[in-house]
Amino acid sequence: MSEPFLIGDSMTGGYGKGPDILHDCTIAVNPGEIAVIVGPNGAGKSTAMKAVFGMLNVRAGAVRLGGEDITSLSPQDRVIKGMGFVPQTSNIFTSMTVEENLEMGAFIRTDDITGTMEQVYDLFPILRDKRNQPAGELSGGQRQQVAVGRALMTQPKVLMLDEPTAGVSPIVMDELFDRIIEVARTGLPILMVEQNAKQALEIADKGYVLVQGRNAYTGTGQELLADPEVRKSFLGG
Amino acid sequence: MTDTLKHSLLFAVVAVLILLEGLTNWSFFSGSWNSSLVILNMGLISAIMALGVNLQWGFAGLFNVGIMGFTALGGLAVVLTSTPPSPGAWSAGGPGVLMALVMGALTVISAVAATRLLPKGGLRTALIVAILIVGFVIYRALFDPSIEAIEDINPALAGNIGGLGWPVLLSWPMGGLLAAGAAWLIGKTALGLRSDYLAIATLGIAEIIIAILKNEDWLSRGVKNVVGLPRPVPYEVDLQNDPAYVDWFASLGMDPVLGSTLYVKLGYAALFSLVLIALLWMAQMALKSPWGRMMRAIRDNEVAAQAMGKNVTKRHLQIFVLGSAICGIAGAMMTTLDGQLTPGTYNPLRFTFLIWVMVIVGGSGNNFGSVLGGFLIWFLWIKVEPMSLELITLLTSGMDETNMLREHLLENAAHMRLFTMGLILLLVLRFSPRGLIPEK
Amino acid sequence: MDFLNALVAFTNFVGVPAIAYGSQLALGALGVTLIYSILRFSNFAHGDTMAFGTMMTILLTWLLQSWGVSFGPLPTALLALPFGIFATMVLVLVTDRTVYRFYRAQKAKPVVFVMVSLGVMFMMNGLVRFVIGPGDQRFADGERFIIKARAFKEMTGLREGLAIKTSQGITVVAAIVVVALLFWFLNKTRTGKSMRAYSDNEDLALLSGIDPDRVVMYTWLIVASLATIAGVLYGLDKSFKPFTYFQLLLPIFASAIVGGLGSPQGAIAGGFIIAFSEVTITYAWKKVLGYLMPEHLEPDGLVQLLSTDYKFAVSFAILIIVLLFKPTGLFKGKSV
Amino acid sequence: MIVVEDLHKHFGGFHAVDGASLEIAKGSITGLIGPNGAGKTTLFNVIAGVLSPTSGRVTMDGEDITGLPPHELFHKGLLRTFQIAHEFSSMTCRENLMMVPGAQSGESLWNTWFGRKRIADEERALRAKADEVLEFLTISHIADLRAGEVSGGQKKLLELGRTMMVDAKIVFLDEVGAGVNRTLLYTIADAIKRLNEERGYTFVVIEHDMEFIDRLCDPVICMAEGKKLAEGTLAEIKANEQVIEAYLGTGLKNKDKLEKA
Amino acid sequence: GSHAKEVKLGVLIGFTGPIESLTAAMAAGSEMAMDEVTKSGLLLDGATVTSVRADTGCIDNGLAVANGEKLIAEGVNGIVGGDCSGVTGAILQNVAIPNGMVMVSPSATSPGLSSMEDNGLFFRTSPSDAREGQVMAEMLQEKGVESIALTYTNNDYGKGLADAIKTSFEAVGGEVTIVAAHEDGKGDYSAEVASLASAGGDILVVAGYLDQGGLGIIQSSLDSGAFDTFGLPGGMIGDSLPKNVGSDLDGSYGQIAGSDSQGAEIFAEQAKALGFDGTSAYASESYDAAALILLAMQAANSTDPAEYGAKIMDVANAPGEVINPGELGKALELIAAGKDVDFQGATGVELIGPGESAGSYREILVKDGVNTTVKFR
Ligand SMILES: Nc1ncnc2c1ncn2[C@@H]1O[C@H](COP(=O)(O)OP(=O)(O)OP(=O)(O)O)[C@@H](O)[C@H]1O
Ligand SMILES: Nc1ncnc2c1ncn2[C@@H]1O[C@H](COP(=O)(O)OP(=O)(O)OP(=O)(O)O)[C@@H](O)[C@H]1O
Ligand SMILES: [Mg+2]
Ligand SMILES: [Mg+2]
Repeated sequence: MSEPFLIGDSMTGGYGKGPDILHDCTIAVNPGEIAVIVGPNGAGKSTAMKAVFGMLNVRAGAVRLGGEDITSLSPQDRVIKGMGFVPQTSNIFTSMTVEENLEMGAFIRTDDITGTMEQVYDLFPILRDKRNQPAGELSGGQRQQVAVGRALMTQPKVLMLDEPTAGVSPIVMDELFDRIIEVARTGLPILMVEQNAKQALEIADKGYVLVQGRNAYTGTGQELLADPEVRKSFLGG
Repeated sequence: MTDTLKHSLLFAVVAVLILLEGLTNWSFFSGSWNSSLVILNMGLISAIMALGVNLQWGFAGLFNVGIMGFTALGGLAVVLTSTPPSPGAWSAGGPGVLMALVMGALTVISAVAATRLLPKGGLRTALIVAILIVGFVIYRALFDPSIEAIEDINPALAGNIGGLGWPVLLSWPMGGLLAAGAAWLIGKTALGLRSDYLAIATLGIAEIIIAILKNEDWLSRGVKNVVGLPRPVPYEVDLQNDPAYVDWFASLGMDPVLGSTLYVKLGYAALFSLVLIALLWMAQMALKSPWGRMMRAIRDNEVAAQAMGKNVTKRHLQIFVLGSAICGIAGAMMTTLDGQLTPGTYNPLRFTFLIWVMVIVGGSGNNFGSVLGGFLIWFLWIKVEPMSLELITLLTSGMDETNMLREHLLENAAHMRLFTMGLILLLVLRFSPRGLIPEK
Repeated sequence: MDFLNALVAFTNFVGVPAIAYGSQLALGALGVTLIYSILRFSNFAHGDTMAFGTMMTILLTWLLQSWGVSFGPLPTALLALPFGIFATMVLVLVTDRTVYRFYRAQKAKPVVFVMVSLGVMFMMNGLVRFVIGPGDQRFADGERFIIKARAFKEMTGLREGLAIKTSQGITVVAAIVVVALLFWFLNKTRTGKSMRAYSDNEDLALLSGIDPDRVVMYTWLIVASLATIAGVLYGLDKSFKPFTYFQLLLPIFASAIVGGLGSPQGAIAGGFIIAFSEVTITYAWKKVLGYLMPEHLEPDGLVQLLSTDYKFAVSFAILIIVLLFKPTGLFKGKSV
Repeated sequence: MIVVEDLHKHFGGFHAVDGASLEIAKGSITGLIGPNGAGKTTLFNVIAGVLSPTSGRVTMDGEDITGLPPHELFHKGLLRTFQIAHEFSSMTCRENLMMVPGAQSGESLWNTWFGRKRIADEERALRAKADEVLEFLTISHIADLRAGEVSGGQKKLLELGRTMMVDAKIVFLDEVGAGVNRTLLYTIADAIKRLNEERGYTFVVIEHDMEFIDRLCDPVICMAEGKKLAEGTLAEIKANEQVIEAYLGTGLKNKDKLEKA
Repeated sequence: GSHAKEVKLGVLIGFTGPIESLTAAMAAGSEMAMDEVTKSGLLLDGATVTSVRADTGCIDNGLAVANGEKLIAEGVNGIVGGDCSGVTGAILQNVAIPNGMVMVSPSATSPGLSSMEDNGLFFRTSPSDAREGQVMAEMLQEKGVESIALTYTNNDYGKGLADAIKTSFEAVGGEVTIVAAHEDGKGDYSAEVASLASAGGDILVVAGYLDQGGLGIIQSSLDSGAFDTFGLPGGMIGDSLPKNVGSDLDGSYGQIAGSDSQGAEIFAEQAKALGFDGTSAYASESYDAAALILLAMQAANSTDPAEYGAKIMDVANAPGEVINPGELGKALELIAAGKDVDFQGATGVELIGPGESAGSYREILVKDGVNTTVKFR
């Protein structure tokens, strides 16, 4: 098998000078694919995402994008390389309006962004109503929508989402997943962490189960869903 | 190296610095025990102030930049407690002043009551404004003639109401009480404010307190200063004239002047140390208890602390009052040490921000840290001037005696003091941004 | 007629000076507020940054004057201003590199930044005094007045005169222009928006591809310009003395806070509130009332609410009252 | 037990809670669902005293508790968790729990100086209790870490753990599940059930995970646009047209695309 | 006798802080006296006098006391200082008196200091407020001024002087429309000028410092047309004021301590040669302070404060030959020869009572942009 488009290869690392949180952890995604990371709380899922995005020290292993080693690039250089990321927490600009949040998502773009913005508003109609409201005044689920919308505005080459559906209502979750599928089918690789694991694995091409910073199980979404051990321990039976 | 060892070493370093000041006149040290003790004494007072600020900031996250005000109130307490009453002043204006103050308090109380009790609306506003105006006019009518009467009594040397004539040591707790009272009032009104807003509000209140001290001559003699305050220790001159002491000093191998000056300073040092140790013990016990835990919780997240049943407002008020009281005590001690109240000397740089530097450099949230910071920064504050002279001499050692730059630098050595102070501050913060003894 | 006299007297002694002073405070407060909102700390070195910028401008002004260059009726200092701004920019950028950047990387608490800025303040303090000395420097030249009190009296036949100094005129004009530019920059340009984004959520700004170093640099550049302009205008209107500039820090902070930290509108409103409260509350209304009241009702006293000793205390009292009703300032400022 | 009568909360011109009326029965576990922005969190905040209502009334056991500050409500036995975790970030996870119980004698300054023996005894008991809760939440290993440095889900668990430190009468849980691993979440559900059955806690639970709601809640209240939209068993709610339209939806539309891949 | 060949004088004033802009000239003034003495080679068989500078911060008692101790440790034989009254009191009580050190302050005027038990160790060369108030009132009356507005710098000097002027002027039947304080070191004086203007008065008397708030007040008053004539007490007299304000100041008048011995002019001239402004406030007092100490040493034939302290009054006052600035060598010679001197110095020094200065005043009129002496009072 050829090298995946984006791969965090055998990453080991932790925060600052603290202990290692990731141990030889590998995560990869290919164009058009949806890769989902699941695992217990504190397993290191977010940490793995941050490691791929260059927000913490990778002490061993490498991150490669389209074959190029980007391990030493800074996060904003990775953005310029076409990576988009929605972190798990504090993922919006609270003092800026919804629309400005979206504009900031498109910060590195120089072309016309109105089209993309319309698409985002179509996806999350509530945001259109609240476009001139400071994002900090939105409800939890609405904030989540802004965060995803912001990442979509980048028109990235690879999209990384850390629990995009945490706290959104079922209907919005379905829509989000719909949209993620659509986006993926345009050829964009999508890497996401999910606790709504069953739904996520259903749409996933590839699934990773992380436990204590290590790859515990890897397989297609369906394989993982079918594995009784995985179901019982991580997906809530 | 364990942390405890490292921290003990830091204290040892400061102790050695202060000792060297007395032992040797090498480099920037002066080799005078008197000088060493002067630094130690103000260091003790600074440490107490830093402890008070640490209580507020380190424990509870209250950004109080009004330390100067509480220190000054402590100073005022010394005058009001320990000086004898001015002859005639009470009969001249005392009752009038008291009545005016009562009137003022009544005005404020009735305005507050009106705000609380009446329904919102134009009528209420009008009534409140009316109460305030009428109250103010009556207050001034009572107040102005009384203070004039007081200030007219021997204005060059007195002109103030004087004090109670109690022993000066009593004025330290009184300073604490006075500061606590003011802090209570301030806390009741301003503690709803956060971070820098609270800071500037307290700064403003401190400026107001100083303005009162500077301008209300009947109370504090204003900018004319109150000099010659009583002391808790003997006067050097008396010791020098007391044969028993002179003999004793001689038996220790000291001349009377040196002996007496050291004796007095040691006396102060002992008193101040007692206060510091007591307060440090109390603060340390409090910090390590559930009370301290609750305070840290409040500091970290007020909303959550409130949801967990902690009365944030009350606790904030409590710690604000306590911390301010400590600053008040330190202020009283300082005024006692100076032997005079000089309202004109209170300025925020010296009495507020320097204390903050002590807390931050020492390590906020850690009582020992702030005590260390108190000593260290005070030592530097005094010693950077000779240090910067040394520095300049060193830097310009290659230059000619009459080199323009060199002369200019030497000429400006005093300004280089601030420069060096800044440099040292930056260096310390660079190498330990969380303070020398950080919070665990 | 008496009404006009009262109006002119009031304008001359309260209106004009307070507007000029208010503009100067507003410009200073804008710098403070920008640093607060983007770099998230109260910069105590701002007063001394102003002093530094002014000093550099003065030095060049002297040079220009010695060459015989002048700016017609306007002060020569305006010609030297760009140079002063440039020098200040260099200074603050160097300071940022050598000092603040470290703490940003450490994600130090705001209060640590405040203490660090205190250290920077001490150093700038020393630097300025070292170069130009602690004394009073005057560098205003050109036409001193737009209109003089005496000329005004002759012109209008009123008993009261109205004087407007050139420096006051320039101050107000400059304040308006600078503020308009700043607003446009922050709200309409990409860089401006990226600065606001950074000020909101640093990590997320990073994820949006915003270069934090650039944002920080732009902030300092703007702050340097604001500080220098404010300092020079103040110096032209009054005089330059390092200690005075250091003392300015208090009213400037008061202005920024009363308006709401981090809010440019607030900084401007705050500047005027502080300036007007200083001048009006301790104003003796005797003269104005003397014109307005009928003869027999004319006041004998000064009709002064509080004596001028309390002018600072009063402006702080007003500040506190405002904060009691609006705990984060008039324009809903931030708090870190 | 809790009665909310015609509650309004307006932000400027926006009516976040717009005339909500509902009753929470004693001993029940009531589920509160509704679209994002329906006003659920705002409703909690008003009941818990964090926000003051624009109008309306909240009573608890017949006593008017409208506008009481949170700390007083806590002492009346009303606890809540936060949707966005509010941990005490510089304290260890264990301390986060130990600080919860009210009326600790060590919270009086006097006792910290002169009642150290009593404090020590109390602390021992508290510590044991906290460790028990951590154990239960499967996070014993983070007991000594600073709460600011644990994972998002772990913070949510702490949030829940705090309510388990005292004997509450009623607990409001705002999306404890968001970001929590499902297996653990369902264990938590069991725990909630146990607390409810054994200790008689009343719960009000906001959650978007229907399986969780299903395990626990009866009745379920659905809010929309600041008002109560429907109330009943989950099955009834699920069948409600309006609820489906506003909240539940009808599943993925792009299922087909999955197959194609 | 066998004296140490080095005499050390401490110069303990506020090189930083609110009056930092004055202290450079003050230090230069006192050091000028020291140099003059050293150069003469006549003090105690050719002793050299060196100056040891130390900072009080003007408003920092702690720093001032610590630096006072430092001076003692360095073995100074006398102290010129402190400057601001607050720190002066603190140094006096905590350093000078306990150590028996003579201290001559060039600028502290607080009457409170006079009342202190100073064991004959404390002196000052700055004039007394009460006397200056009388002089000013007299002058105002002669000029036909009926009402004045009065502003003072809010410290003990300003306050004391303002009190004295008000009392004296009202005693001669004048009206004081307003007494308003101003703070030094703040640039904006609109509020003060607004109130002063509103109160009105024939002239505005500014009891402040010429390069501090006083200047700001005058400038602001002129600019807004509030007043055009000013009464200028000692702190406002100096070359820099007319220079800074310009021709608008012409016609204003005031007084400064000084006798008709031309001391002030001589001092100013010599200062100019040395490159500092001798008319800066308290520069001349500082010269006199240092000179007094040195002359007293000569008179006592000792550098021990306990011995020469008592001689300070002798050398300062009549009888004896009048000594002007630049004549210290002559004075030392006279004293060595057992003759009396009457040191006039740059300010016409005359010490009364417990070490306070009194004496004659020069009436100054600002004419064509310079201060001119009209007569002596
Ligand atoms: N401080 C505020 N200012 C203005 N509007 C606000 C504020 N807080 C909340 N809102 C608005 O009130 C509405 C209800 O918010 P709330 O947080 O109660 O929703 P919710 O039901 O909890 O949603 P979610 O399930 O997404 O958490 C939202 O539309 C939000 O935009
Ligand atoms: N900022 C940080 N500093 C130090 N340690 C951290 C930090 N953030 C997380 N950790 C530690 O790293 C481990 C993994 O955290 P991470 O956030 O990656 O978990 P996660 O798998 O995303 O969990 P969750 O599902 O709860 O979000 C946790 O044990 C946590 O204690
Ligand atoms: Mg995570
Ligand atoms: Mg919610």
